[in-house]
Amino acid sequence: EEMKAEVIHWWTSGGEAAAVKVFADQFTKAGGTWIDSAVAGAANARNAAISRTVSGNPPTAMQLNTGKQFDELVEGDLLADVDTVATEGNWKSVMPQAFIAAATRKGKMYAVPVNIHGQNWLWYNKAVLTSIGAAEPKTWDDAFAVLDKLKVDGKVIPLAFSGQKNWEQNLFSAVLIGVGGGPMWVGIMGKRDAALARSAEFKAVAVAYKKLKNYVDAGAPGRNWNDATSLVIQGKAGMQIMGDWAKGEFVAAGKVADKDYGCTVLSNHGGGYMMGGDVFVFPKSKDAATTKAQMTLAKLMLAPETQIQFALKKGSIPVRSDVDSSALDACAQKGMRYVADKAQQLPSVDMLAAPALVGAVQDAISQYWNTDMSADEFSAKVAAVLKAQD
Amino acid sequence: MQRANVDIRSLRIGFGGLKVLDNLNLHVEASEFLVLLGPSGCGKSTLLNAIAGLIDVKSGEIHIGGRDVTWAEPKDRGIAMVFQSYALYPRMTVRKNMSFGLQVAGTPQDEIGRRLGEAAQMLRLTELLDRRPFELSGGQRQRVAIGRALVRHAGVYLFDEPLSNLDAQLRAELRVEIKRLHARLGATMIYVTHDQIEALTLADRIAVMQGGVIQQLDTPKMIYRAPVNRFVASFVGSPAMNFIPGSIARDGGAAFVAGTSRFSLNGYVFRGPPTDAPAVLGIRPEHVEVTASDDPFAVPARVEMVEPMGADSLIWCRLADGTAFSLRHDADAPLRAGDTLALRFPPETLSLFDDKSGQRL
Amino acid sequence: MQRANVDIRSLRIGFGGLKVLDNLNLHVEASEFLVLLGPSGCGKSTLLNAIAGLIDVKSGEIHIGGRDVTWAEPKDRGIAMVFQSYALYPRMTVRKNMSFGLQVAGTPQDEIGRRLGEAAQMLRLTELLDRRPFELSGGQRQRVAIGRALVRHAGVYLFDEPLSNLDAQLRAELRVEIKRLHARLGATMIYVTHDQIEALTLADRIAVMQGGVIQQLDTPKMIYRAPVNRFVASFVGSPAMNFIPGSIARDGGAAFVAGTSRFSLNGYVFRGPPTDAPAVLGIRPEHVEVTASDDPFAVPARVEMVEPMGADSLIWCRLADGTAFSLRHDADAPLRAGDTLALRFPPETLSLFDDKSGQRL
Amino acid sequence: MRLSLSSRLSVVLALLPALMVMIVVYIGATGWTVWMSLTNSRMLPNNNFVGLRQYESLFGNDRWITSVHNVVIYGVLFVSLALAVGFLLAVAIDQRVRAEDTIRSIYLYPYSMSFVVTGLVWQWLLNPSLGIQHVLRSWGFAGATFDWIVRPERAIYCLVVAGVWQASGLVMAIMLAGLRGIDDEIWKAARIDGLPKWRVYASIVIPMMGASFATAAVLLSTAVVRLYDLSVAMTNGGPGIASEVPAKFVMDHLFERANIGLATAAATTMLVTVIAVVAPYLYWRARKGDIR
Amino acid sequence: MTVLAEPLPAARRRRARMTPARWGLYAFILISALYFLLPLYVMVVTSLKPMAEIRQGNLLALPVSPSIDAWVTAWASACTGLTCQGIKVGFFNSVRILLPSVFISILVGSLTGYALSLWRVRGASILFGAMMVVAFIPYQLFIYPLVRVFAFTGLGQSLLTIVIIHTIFGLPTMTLLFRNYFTSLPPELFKAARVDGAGFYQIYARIMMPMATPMIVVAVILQTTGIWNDFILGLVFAGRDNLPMTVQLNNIVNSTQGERAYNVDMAATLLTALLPLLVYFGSGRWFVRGIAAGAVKG
Ligand SMILES: Nc1ncnc2c1ncn2[C@@H]1O[C@H](COP(=O)(O)OP(=O)(O)OP(=O)(O)O)[C@@H](O)[C@H]1O
Ligand SMILES: Nc1ncnc2c1ncn2[C@@H]1O[C@H](COP(=O)(O)OP(=O)(O)OP(=O)(O)O)[C@@H](O)[C@H]1O
Ligand SMILES: [Mg+2]
Ligand SMILES: [Mg+2]
Repeated sequence: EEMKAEVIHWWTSGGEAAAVKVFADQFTKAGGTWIDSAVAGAANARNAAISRTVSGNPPTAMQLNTGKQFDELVEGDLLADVDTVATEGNWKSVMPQAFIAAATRKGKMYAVPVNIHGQNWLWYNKAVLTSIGAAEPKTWDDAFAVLDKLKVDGKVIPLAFSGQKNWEQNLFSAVLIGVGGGPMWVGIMGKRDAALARSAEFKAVAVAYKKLKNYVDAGAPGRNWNDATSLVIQGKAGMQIMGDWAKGEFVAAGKVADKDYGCTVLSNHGGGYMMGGDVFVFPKSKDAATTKAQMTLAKLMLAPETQIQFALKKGSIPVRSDVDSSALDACAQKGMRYVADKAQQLPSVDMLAAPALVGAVQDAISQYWNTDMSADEFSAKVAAVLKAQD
Repeated sequence: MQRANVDIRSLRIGFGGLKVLDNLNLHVEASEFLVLLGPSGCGKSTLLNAIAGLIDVKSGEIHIGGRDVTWAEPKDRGIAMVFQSYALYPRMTVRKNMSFGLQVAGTPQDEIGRRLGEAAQMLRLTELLDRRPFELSGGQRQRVAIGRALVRHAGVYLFDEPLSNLDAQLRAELRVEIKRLHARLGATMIYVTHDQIEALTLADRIAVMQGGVIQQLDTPKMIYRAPVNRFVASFVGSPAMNFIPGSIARDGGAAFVAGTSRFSLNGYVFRGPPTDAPAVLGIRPEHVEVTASDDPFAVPARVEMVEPMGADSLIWCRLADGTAFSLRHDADAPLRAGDTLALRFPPETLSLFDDKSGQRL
Repeated sequence: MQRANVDIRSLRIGFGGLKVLDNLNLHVEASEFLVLLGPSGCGKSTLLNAIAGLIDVKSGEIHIGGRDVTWAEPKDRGIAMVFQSYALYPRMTVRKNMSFGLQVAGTPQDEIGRRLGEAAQMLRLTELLDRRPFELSGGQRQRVAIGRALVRHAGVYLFDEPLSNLDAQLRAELRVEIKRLHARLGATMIYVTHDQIEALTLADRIAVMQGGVIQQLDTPKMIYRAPVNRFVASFVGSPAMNFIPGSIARDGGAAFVAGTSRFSLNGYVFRGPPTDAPAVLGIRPEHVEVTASDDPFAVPARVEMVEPMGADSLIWCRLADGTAFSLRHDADAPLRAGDTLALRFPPETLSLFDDKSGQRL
Repeated sequence: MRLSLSSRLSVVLALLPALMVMIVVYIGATGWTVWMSLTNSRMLPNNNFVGLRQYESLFGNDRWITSVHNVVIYGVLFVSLALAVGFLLAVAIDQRVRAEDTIRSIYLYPYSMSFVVTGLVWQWLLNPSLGIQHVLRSWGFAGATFDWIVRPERAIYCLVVAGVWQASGLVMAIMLAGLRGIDDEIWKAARIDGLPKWRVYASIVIPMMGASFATAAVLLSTAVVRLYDLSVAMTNGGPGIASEVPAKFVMDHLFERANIGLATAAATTMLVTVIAVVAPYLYWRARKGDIR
Repeated sequence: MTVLAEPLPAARRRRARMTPARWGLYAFILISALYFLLPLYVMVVTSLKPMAEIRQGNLLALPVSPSIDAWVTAWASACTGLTCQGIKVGFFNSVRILLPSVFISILVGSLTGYALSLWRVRGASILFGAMMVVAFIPYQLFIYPLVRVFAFTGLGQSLLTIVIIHTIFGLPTMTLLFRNYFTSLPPELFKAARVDGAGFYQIYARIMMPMATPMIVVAVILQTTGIWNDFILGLVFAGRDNLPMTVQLNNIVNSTQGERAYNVDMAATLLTALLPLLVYFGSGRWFVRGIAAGAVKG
């Protein structure tokens, strides 16, 4: 019988689509038919996929963010597990622990993590930094010094920023990890430690975060992230904190890593690489052919060759540590090195918290960033949010 | 079902809290032409709509041709209706407008054609059959509306002010046409109007209504000559009847005294024994006679204004005591404002009304 | 600016390609009551609007009170105007409707109050001053519209079919009121109507229009009695004039021959020397006389239908050769369809028209 | 009007779809919504009754409070401005201008475009470093400042600018129809009275156009309550939560934030508010005999 | 009484071609037209610029090297996921959804409006009032329960489902429009048809609907814009074989990560709006007339 896989995902832009094509091609090679259902916008795609799943007409596979998003699907017994395939492929030994945890429910793996996105990268325009005689910053303190210099210099926007809620949150996460450190990150977002949110250390993080607003231009609110990246590319801005998908814009503009632009992760505590990514889950089906297609998909998505091809196109890094990374660019290789280091591995916010909490914290951060709310008020607010979400 | 009579028994109709008709009884003979006449809002259309089955009655019965149709659908009552606003179907040709009802009823094509041809010819519509309503003048539209009713071969035709949207000349023309139609078809017709000329020229009998009550149901002549109350007297006739307040005096032959003027009532047919009481005298402008000034019953009056109306003129006068009234006179008479006339009020043409109740004396 | 005359010289008006008025001349005397009478679409409103300054003229001049106002703003022409649809400002009280124009013009409050009081009293509107238009009956609305014109103290009042939306009774009432107003104010009035009763009763002179051309400008009496052409003859008068085609025969005294009937023309005033030519004879229903059957000039006719109209009846007859016509007769005459009458057509009341041109002979 | 059995059957048959939709969809779905708002449903609906806890957290939620606040500001400004602009446009077009059809279509076209992208364009135009302010400064007006979209206390007004842009064409069409319905003789009477044009509009025409204003206001009001894509496309609720609106609150929590309980609580609150406003209006109209 | 002392300037032409007021009027029209056209202008120029030019950030500047590549890409080759065929793929889906949805929603709405306005049925005012309320509710709220309802009925996601969905959500507005329109007709027409013996559906189909043309035009315009621009309902209910054009548009425009080609976005948007725009420009005159006919009488 013919193997068909209808896959709902939100990878619709050129680079993303090319990456999906890697999966599709592999699946075709394996004798299946890939039916592509791309819907832009994670919320839209999830909405469509989940609607179909609950109405009994599910896709073969659907994309989700690595994290808590499929908790209820598993509870509702709507997903097929991929434990058998995982065991066969010995995934647990080649994947970062956080990712295995994020895909496992009730002791079984229910999702296939397919990539790792580093979300707290600092991108900077080498020419601009050179022009003021600054070197690549390593810590947030370095970074503030560079930003100050850029500001005094006055020729460019020190920090390119896209003032949308999720990027405000992303920047905050980067500061929280970089200034507050990994344990605080996990404590706040993962363990929902309200007391920690009221601590002086957390308030220091908040102050640092808010300080960044001094280096941002007036046009930032509402700006798309890629327009902010574009400012860095054109030398209109010095640097930007953004996930590694920003690389796509540099590449599209013909820029070369380590030559035209640099990338690094800032930390005052010697490291902390915030890893997010995407998973595919497989709605339960009574149809044997479908199940077969699902397992085939799961298997080939994690095949080393697929992984490296996919990462190349997507700009992410492979979820397996045992692949040959030589084809990847300098920044990606840097990422691979971070991932290889257990001490550096930090889960992204989606992996730590359920969407409702992520959203509530996001609102608080956004309010803090955009109003004259004090750090004290902010920490109280975050504490309250953490407490309310159980 | 031709020549059906219409019988309305204790009809009650209201809208919400408003009572429009209250215990109305009316019998219309088969082949009769009955006109419902009355001021705006008196319930004429309501009554007609009730007969047609277009509004719900509260209580009472409606019989048409002997059948109780109080709760029958409009189409099952053997009636046809013509509306004031024509109510032609705007998107259909004249032909379609007229044949629609028959088609709906499943009448065979050749029968439809026959009736259509007949009606079209009768109403001189043959040329217009393929036009649409907006391509017709007002008079033509109304003829089509009548035609649409005609083809139904109904026993009772209901007309709701069919002519009041037309100008004077057309109105006169179509009036004649309707009258001819009635003579020819011999169907029962109930015709609503508030134009008394129409009522007087068309009706076998007129029902004058006010406030949902039939005030007088009688032949046009009686309605015109012997109105039963002041309302009927004032509503019917144009130019309107003159009213002169005063009182009846029975000293030396009945007479009517208004201020210093005195009118003989010799020859007036009282309905009951007359009493010396305040009353109102009514006389139509055309009944006032100009007489020689030495006539013993003459009353002097001064001309105030002359309104020539073509065939004759309307003369506005005042009596010595200031009472104003009008009289109709030959257009050729060389009368001018300021002239003084001697007038006679022929007693047989007068109407006398009780001052309070307004009932005819 | 009272008692202004109006002088219209070679007026040309068109809409796009359509010529509505072409080289029209008209002189209206100060204090005159001129009625523009004509069928729908003949350009009456266009002319009135041009006088008011509401539409642009193509060429020609308009003088009011001796001043050339061809290009003056409406408000500066010393005119006031009353419209068919009343055109009251719907959300304003009667008081506001009447005073708004004066207020905007900056007239002092006490002067406004004075004029308002005067007009309201004249039109019996005092009670209604605080009502809004929708709370008024049609007749009251039209009185307010007249009031709004009155307070302007204009020299010329223009009326565009002010009464045609009203029912017969109200129409008669307001007609009298306007006539009185004219007598009292002595202002010039130009009044558009297509109702000939109004025209005849109100006008000092009537201008009968057709197709943008004034056909006859004369006193009501002359228009009624001696129409200059068939159009005027047929348009004025209701019930309409009868037309009998035939020819003039001058063998043994002028006479009119129609089929087998022969009417004497002794006493008819010809405009030019008569010729033996096809012609049309016109006679108004009220001029046909019923006479003894041995009258040498009597023509026999058969009664076809009797229309009682209250004061009198309209009798529809046919001559022996089938020509149909109507006559007006006393309502009391005991005539019935089928009766035969002997009729006389008094020559002095006749009108004769050329068969082709329709001009009076 | 007495109806025969077959007529009555026909009426019922014709109203059946509406009735079904009403009962199954609207009443059913509304009931479901209200029930969900009493549970702690997250991504998938569940039946864990939690009483009014969702409402408690709703009214303790800054973003919701801001949303409600915003929709009131937006509603008042948007409805009144769209009415005013639409009316003025209609008046302008009504002056027998040339190329009337073209101009009318220019005013109307925004209504045909979804905000998915026009929102982005507005965002650019209003952005100080990209749009109008930038252009003005590059033309030499150094002091020109138009940065409302990046100022939290002003951002909501930017939504009004774009909302008015989209809707006033529709209002114009409605108003134009109303204006064309005004009797020519009223205009003539006013000219004879010597009234200046603005005065005629102000004192006579506007009071006469109650019906047109009402129609437009109803349509605009429904758009206010449903306001969603404009906020998403232009500011995505920002800066911060400065331009959040209730419908977006519902949507975000329904899908992206997988918090059905809270979303339905917000929706229920909206529904109750709408009923509280619309029902008396309907009742009043019914009393006037307008609705039979 | 007004006596004009000074003679009037007799030769002054009253309505000279351009008075100051007229200038003001045209200025107002021009400025407002600019306000309305500005976004369109930005979209058009942006769609004609290469990305490099767009990155310069000169919104209003005319393209230095204009090209229609973006349009071609948007129409024929922009990728939305794996299918790189531009938005043209969805075009026919949209048309397939649009036609029956517009037709059926107007049919049901007009029938409901007709029944509610001319036939006095008990509870009509309640039904109508409820619909008025519903017109205010954000329809997104109904998505989830409706998904369940359609799953239950076995219709799932299909063309039929999306047509029904559009009919459901169009019902309140359509009913409102047609009810108000039919109420405004002279009641005699209905009475005449009743006397003629026409039944419920005969009166509807042969008398009322032919008369409602202006209203139908308005309804068509409103529904066409609404349904054509719909995205979320199509996505959830249409089924993957029937996804409307707006899904592709959204895919092109709303990519979360990865580069964004604004010129293609703009071209795609303009292409998508083409059909409703045509409907508007083609029927502007009718639109005004129809709206007037359906106005709520206050
Ligand atoms: N549908 C209705 N709802 C409420 N009241 C009504 C309705 N129809 C008529 N009426 C009232 O009933 C009374 C009688 O109305 P009807 O239409 O019968 O008057 P009419 O004699 O025909 O008047 P007209 O000469 O103006 O046509 C009036 O007071 C009117 O306001
Ligand atoms: N604004 C206009 N545009 C084009 N044609 C017009 C306009 N106004 C009037 N007309 C035409 O000019 C002619 C004269 O119209 P006018 O209104 O003066 O007639 P009228 O004599 O007043 O008729 P009625 O008795 O019907 O009022 C008609 O044929 C009419 O169609
Ligand atoms: Mg009536
Ligand atoms: Mg006219």
